[in-house]
Amino acid sequence: MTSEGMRDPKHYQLGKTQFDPDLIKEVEARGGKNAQMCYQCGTCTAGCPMTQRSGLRVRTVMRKANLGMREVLDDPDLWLCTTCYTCSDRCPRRIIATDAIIALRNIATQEHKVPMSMIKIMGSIAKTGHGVPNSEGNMKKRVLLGLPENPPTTHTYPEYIKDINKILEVTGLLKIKEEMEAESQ
Amino acid sequence: MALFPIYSKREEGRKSIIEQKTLVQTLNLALDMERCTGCGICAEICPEEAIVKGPLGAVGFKEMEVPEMVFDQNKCSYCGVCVELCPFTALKLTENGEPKTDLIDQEGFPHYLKVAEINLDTCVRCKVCEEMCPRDKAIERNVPEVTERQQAVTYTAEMQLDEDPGSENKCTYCGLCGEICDALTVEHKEATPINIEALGEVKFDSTKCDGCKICEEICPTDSIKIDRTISEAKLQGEVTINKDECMFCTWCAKTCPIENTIDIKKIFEGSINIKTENCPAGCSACVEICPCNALYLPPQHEPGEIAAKLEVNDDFCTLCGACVNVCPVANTIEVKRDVIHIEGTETELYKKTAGKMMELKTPTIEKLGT
Amino acid sequence: MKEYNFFLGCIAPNRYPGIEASAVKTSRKFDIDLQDFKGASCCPAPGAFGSMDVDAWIALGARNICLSEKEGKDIALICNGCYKSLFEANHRLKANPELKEKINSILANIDTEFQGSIEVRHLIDILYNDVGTEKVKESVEQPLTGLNVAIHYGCHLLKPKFDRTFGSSERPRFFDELVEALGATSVDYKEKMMCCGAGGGVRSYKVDLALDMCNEKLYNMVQANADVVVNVCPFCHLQLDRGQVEIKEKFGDVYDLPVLHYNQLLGIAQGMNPEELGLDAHEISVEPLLAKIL
Amino acid sequence: MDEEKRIGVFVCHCGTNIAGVIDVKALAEYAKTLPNVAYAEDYTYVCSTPGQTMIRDAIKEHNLNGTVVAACSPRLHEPTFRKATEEGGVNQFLFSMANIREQNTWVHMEEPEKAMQKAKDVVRMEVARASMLEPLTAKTVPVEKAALVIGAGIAGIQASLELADAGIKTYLVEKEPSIGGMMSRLDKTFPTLDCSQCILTPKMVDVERNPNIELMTYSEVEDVSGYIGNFDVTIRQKSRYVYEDKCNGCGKCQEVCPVSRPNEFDLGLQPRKAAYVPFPQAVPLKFTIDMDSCIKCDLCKTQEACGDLEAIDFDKPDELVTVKVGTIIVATGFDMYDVERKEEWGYKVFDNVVTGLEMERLISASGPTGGNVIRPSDGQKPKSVGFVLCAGSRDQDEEDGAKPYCSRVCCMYSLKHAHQLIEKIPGCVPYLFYMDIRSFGKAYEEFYYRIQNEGGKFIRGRVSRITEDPITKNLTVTAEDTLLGQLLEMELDMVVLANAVVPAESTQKIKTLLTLSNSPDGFLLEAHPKLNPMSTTTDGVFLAGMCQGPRDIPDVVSHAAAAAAAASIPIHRGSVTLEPIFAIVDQEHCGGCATCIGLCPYGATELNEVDGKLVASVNEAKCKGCGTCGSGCPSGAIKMQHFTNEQIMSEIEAFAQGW
Repeated sequence: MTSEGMRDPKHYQLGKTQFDPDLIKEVEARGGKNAQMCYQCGTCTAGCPMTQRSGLRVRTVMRKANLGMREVLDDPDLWLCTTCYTCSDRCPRRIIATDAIIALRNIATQEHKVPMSMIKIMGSIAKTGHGVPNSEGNMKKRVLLGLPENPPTTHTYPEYIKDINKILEVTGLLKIKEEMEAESQ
Repeated sequence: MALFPIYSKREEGRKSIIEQKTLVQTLNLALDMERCTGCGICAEICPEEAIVKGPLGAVGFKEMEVPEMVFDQNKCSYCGVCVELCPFTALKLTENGEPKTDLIDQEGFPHYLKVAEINLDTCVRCKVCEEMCPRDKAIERNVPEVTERQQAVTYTAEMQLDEDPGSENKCTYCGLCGEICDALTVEHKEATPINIEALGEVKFDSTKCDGCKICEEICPTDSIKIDRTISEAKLQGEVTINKDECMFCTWCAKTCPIENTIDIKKIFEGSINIKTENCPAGCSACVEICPCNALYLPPQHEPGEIAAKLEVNDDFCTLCGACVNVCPVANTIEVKRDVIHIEGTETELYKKTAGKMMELKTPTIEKLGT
Repeated sequence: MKEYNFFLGCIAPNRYPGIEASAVKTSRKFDIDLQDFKGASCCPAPGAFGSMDVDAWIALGARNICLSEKEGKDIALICNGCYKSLFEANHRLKANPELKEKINSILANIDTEFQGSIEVRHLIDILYNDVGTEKVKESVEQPLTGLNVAIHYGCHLLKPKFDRTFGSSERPRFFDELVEALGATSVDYKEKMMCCGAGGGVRSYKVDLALDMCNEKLYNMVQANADVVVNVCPFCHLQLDRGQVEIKEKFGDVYDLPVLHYNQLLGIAQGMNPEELGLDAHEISVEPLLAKIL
Repeated sequence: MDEEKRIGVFVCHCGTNIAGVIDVKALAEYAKTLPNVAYAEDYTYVCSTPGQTMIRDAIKEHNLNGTVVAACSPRLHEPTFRKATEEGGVNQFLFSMANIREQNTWVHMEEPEKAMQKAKDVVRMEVARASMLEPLTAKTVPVEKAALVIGAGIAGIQASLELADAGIKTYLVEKEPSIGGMMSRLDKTFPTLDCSQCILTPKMVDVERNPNIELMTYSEVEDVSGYIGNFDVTIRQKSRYVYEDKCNGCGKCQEVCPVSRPNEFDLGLQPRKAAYVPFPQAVPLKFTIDMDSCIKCDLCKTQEACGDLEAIDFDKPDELVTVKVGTIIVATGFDMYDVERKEEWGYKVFDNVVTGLEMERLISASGPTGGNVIRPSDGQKPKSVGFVLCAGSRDQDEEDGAKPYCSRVCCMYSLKHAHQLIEKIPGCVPYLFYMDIRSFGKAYEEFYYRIQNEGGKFIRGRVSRITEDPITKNLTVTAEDTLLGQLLEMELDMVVLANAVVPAESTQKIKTLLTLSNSPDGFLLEAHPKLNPMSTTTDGVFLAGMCQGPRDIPDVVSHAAAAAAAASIPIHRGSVTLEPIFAIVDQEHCGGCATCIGLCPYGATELNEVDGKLVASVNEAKCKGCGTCGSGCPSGAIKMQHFTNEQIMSEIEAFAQGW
C-alpha cells in the first residue's frame, strides 16, 4: 500500500489470482484420496478439536488445495493437525482429509517448509532408531522392574541402524534434513 | 429403526420391571421379587410365551438377587393374564402409572376363587395363625393390646346403692368403697343443721368397674350391690386374612385351636408325589424354596435308621410347583393340578390356559450349552 | 501358548517401562507369549514422521514388519501410534500391489522384501477378540469394584474406520467391556472420543495447543468423577500423565488424576503388586487410586 | 449355405462420438476386404432417416442378403436397423450390430489406434456372424385385458385409477392392511400446503369404488409366471382373521382388546390394539387382527363387541388367489435410511433427535399428539429446532450404509416443517443446516423464499456432531457456518434428521419374481433413464413412483400415469409380438435327462413323453433366450435361435483371425 486507503496502482490490474491445478493431483497421489470430491460442507472443521483453539480450518485447507493455492503450504497451522481422523470418519464424501493434510505436509517438506521439531525427530531416529530414545533415569526404572537396561530394539542391536539410514537416504529425507540443518545454522 | 417403541427392562429395589413405551403411553409389568417364589405358572401360561424361567438355584427365594422369572419386554402384549394367575400376587401391570385391568374389567378372564375367611364369632383372637403363617403379611391381626385386665372381656356393670332412708342397709357415705376402687367416687356434702340426712353422693363409673365386688364385701352397711353381665367373653378386635398376601396353604386353618373357625380353600386341588429313589440326598433346594413349608427333610428317629430323603405334608402343599422348577434332578417330584377354583366366566383363553396348568409337572433337566 | 513378536515402540520401553512389563506379565495368564523383537526400531511415529514422507514412513514400518516376517511371527503391540504405522503399512502393502512394488524397491537397498505373510495386532484386539471378556473376567483376583474409570480409546486405534476392524469410532464399546470385566465402572464423560492432543507432531511443534486439548479432556474426566484414566497408548499415556505436570506449570490447573495403561489396570486386577507394574514411575501418583481399591 | 452371402456393412460416425476417435472411412474400407462383404459405406448418422434409407437402398441396389451396422449399443437402435433391413426386403433377423461406441470409442478415447484395432475386430466378428444368421419369424400372442399393480401408495393408486378409467380390469395388491402408503402419513404437502389426507383420501375412496379395480389389501404377490400379455400371478391374501365382507368397521373389537402394541403406521409414537386399523381413514375400513400379539381372549367376539356380525375368525387361513394379467406395474415405494447408523448424530441415543417422518407424525393433526409438536423427552414445545439436511443422502460413507444420491424431497419437506413450526409455535425458530437447498420444482424456490421471509434460519454447513445435556436433554449441535468460516455450537431443543430415501426392502422379492434389475443406487432399473423411465427390461412390466428412484408427489403421480399409459398399450392393441430368440429342442437327440429342467431360471423347459420317449421341450413364450439350457445340455440337443453354436463360433473364429 502506498498510503492510507490507497492501493498500489499495480494491484489494480485484474486476473492476478493464479491456481496450480497440479497441487490437488499431487495431494491425491500422495494418499489424500478423493480430495477433489470435497463439496465444502464443513463437517471436518466442525468436528476438528483444533478448530476452537487454533487457526487450523480443515475445510479451508481442502478448499485451497483443491483450487491449487500453493500458499496453503506456507501456512504454519497446517502442522496443527493431530491426525485424529475425526474429520475423515465423518466426511460424507469419503475423503480422508487427514491424509490430504499429511500429503500437503509431505509436499511442504520437499520445499523445506517443515518445522524443525519434525526434523529433530528424524535425526533421533537416524541416530538411535528411536524417535524417543532411552535415558539414564529410565534405565534405572527398567532394571528395577527386572528388565534389561536397554530394550531389545536398535538400542541393544545398533547394527540395524544403518538400514534405517539407508532408507532415509534413498527416500531423500536425509538430504532434506542435512540441508535444513545447514540452513538453520 | 424408529425412536419408538422403546422396550426396556430395569430393576427398582426388589422389583424387576419391563416397559413398552411410546410417545403417549407407558406400559409397565413389574415383578415383585419379594413375593415371587419362582413357581413358574406365569411362564407356563403366558399367551405370548414372553416369560421364561430364570436361573433358579438352591437358594431361599427371599435371597434371590435375580428375578426367578425373566420377562421379554418385546414379546409381551401387556394383557395381564399373568397378573391374574400369579398365586402370589407378585405381578402388577400399569398403564401410565395406573393399574391396567381392562382384560378383567371386561370379564375377558376369570379370577381365582380366593376363599380365606376367619369366623370372628368363634375366633378367640389368639396368635397361633399369625405365628404359623409362612408369609409375613397375610394374617392381619387387629387386636388391641390388653393393658387393663377388664379390657379382656366385654361386659356391662351396674351398681345398686341402698339409699332408702328407712332401710337398715342404707349407705352412710362413709367413703370406704371410693377409697379402694377407681370406679366409685364418694362425694361428701357439708352437713348443715337444717339437713343432716343427705350427707353425700356415691358416683359409679361403669367403664372402670370389672365386677370384682370388693366394694360389696367391704361396705359396712351392705348397701352396695354390683351386677355384672358379660356380653362377650373374648378379646376385642378382629383377625382377618389379606387375600392378596395369602397363599391359601391352610397352615392357619390346620393349626387354629378352635375348630371350624378358619375357612380357607386351596386354589388348586391335585397331588404332589415324591419319588425319593431319584432324589439326591443332601440337596434340599426344594425345601428351601417351598413357600408353604410343606416339604421337609424327615428326622432320623433311631441311630442307623435310614431316613426318607424328602417328605411332603400334603395338607400344606399348594401345588405351586416351585419345587419342581428348582429341583436339579429329573423325575423326582411330580405335581399335578386337577382342579382350579375360579370365579367369573370361563373363557376359551382360560380353558386353554387351565389345560396347561393342569399338565403333570416334573423336573426336566436341560443340559447347558446344548 | 500363542507366540508374538512384541513390538515395543519408543515411549513404552524408554519412558514407561511399567507398561512393557505389565503387558508381558498379564498376557502370560492368557497363554500369550510376548517375545523379544530383536532389532525393531521406532514404528516410526505416524504423525510426525509420516508428515515428512509417507513412503519413507511405510518403508521404515515395513522394515520392522519384514524382521518379524523372517521369524514367521505375528506382531503384537500396545501403542496406538505403532498400531497405525505397522497395521496400516501391513494392510496397505497387502492390498496395493503398486505400493508394494514401490516400497520393495526402497527395501531392496537393505536386501529386504515385504512378503505380506504376517499379521499386526494391537494387544487390546487380541484380548477382546481372541481371549474374550469372559476369560479376562476369570483372571481377576482383585475386583476393581467401585472404581470409576475414564476410558481413553485414542484415535489411531479406531480411525480411520474404513482401515480398522473395530467398527464404531463414535460409540465403541469393546474397551469399556474389557474395563468392566475387571469389576470397574466405565464413566461416560463429555467428548469421550476426543484426541489427547499429542499426535501429528503437535506435541513437539506447539506444546501449548497440545496441552490445551489434554486439559479439556482431563477437565471433562474429572467432572464425571473419574478416579483414573485408562488408555492403550503410551503416547496418549505420556500426554495425559506428564501433561498434567506441564498443565499445572503452564496454566495452573491441577487434576492429580492417575493415568494407567490397560495392562497395568489388568495387572492390579490380577493381583500383581504395584511395583512390578511400574506404577511408581508415573508422574501423577497412583497412591490414592491404590488406596481406594486395595 | 445354399445362397451366396452378400453382406452390407454400414459404419456410423455418430457425430464425433465415433468418428472423433477412429477413422470411420478406413473402417468401411477394411470391411470391404472381409469375406462375404458385398458393400460397405460410412455415414454421419446411420439412425437418421437418410441413414435408414441408405440401408434400404443398398440392399436393393447391391442385392444384399444380410446387414451389419457398426454404431452404438443395440439397446436403443437394434429395432431401428432391423426395421430398415426388413424394409429393404431382407428378413430382419439377418441383421447384426457391431457396438463400436459404448464399448469402444467412448472408453478408449485416449488410445485411438487401439480403438481402431478393436473396431476392426468387432466388425469382422459381426460380419462373420451375419454370414451365419438364419431368417426367423416373430410370433404374435394375444394379451389378457387385465393389469396388476403392486403397491398401493400414491403411485399404485394413481396408476390403478388411470388403468381402470381406460377400461382395464386392474388388480391392486397392497401388503399393508390399508392403501395409502407413505403419503397417508404426511400432514401437509409442499409447496402448496395441501393437506395430504385431504387430497389422498378421495383417491383412496375412488379406488375402493371403481368397478374396474379389484383391491387386494394385506396381500402379497407370491409367484409370477408367464410373459407379456399372459402373466399368471399368484397372490397370497394374508388372513386378517376378520371376514372383510362381514366387518363393518365399527371398531368395537378394538375398544375391548386388552393388548397394546406400538402402531407401525405412527412409527411407534402411539399404541394400537391387536385388533386395529392403521389409521382412521383407512381403505378398506376393515379391521385386522395382529395374531402375533393377540392373546385370543375372545373379548372381541362377545355379544357386546363383534357379536352378531361374526366377522372374527381366529382360524381363518391365508388364501392363495391366481389372476391372469397382460401387464404389470410395480409401485413398491421406498424405505427411510436407518439414520441410527450415523452415530455422531445420536438418533435413538438422545430423546430429542427425531427423523423427518417422525416430525411429520408429530406435526400431523391426525398424529399421536393431535398436531401439537412436542419434544419426546419432556412433552414441552420446542422453541428452537435444528434440521440436518442430507442425513444419509449425498453421502458416500459405505460403512454407515449412506447413499450417494440426492433424495430430492428432504430439502422441501424440511422447509415445510420449518414453516409449520413457525406457524404452530409462536417464537419457535427453525435452523436448517444445509449444503445446497435443492428447490427445483414448480413453485419450490418461491416456497424457499417464503420460509426465509418467515424467519427460518439457514446455515450452510453440515452438522458434525450432536451431544446432549443429560439434565435438560437439550442438544448441542456442532457445525461450521461455511459462509462465515466460523464454528457454531448451538444449544437447541430438538433436532430433526431429514433422513434419506432408500430402496424398499420388500422390493427385492418382486424384483426376483419379475426378473428385474436395479441400478447401482439400489432402485429398480428402468429401460432407459431418459426416454423410457417407466418401462423395464422385462417386457410387460412397468415401474411407477419411488421404487425407481427418489421423487416427490407430483413426479410420482406423473410417473404413475406414464406407467399406466405404457401398460395399457399392449392391452389395447390386443396382441404382442414375441422375439423369436428362444431355445428349441432337437427331440431326436434329446436323451430326456432333464438337466435343462433344473437349469432354466424361467421354468420354460418341460419334459413330455413323445412316441414313448421322454423328451424336453421349451415353452417359447416363457423362454427369455438366456441360453443356460443349451450350454448345459449334455447331448447338444438344444439350440438357441439367433445365437446358435455355429453363429457364436464363427464370431470367435473371426476374432482369432485378427491375431
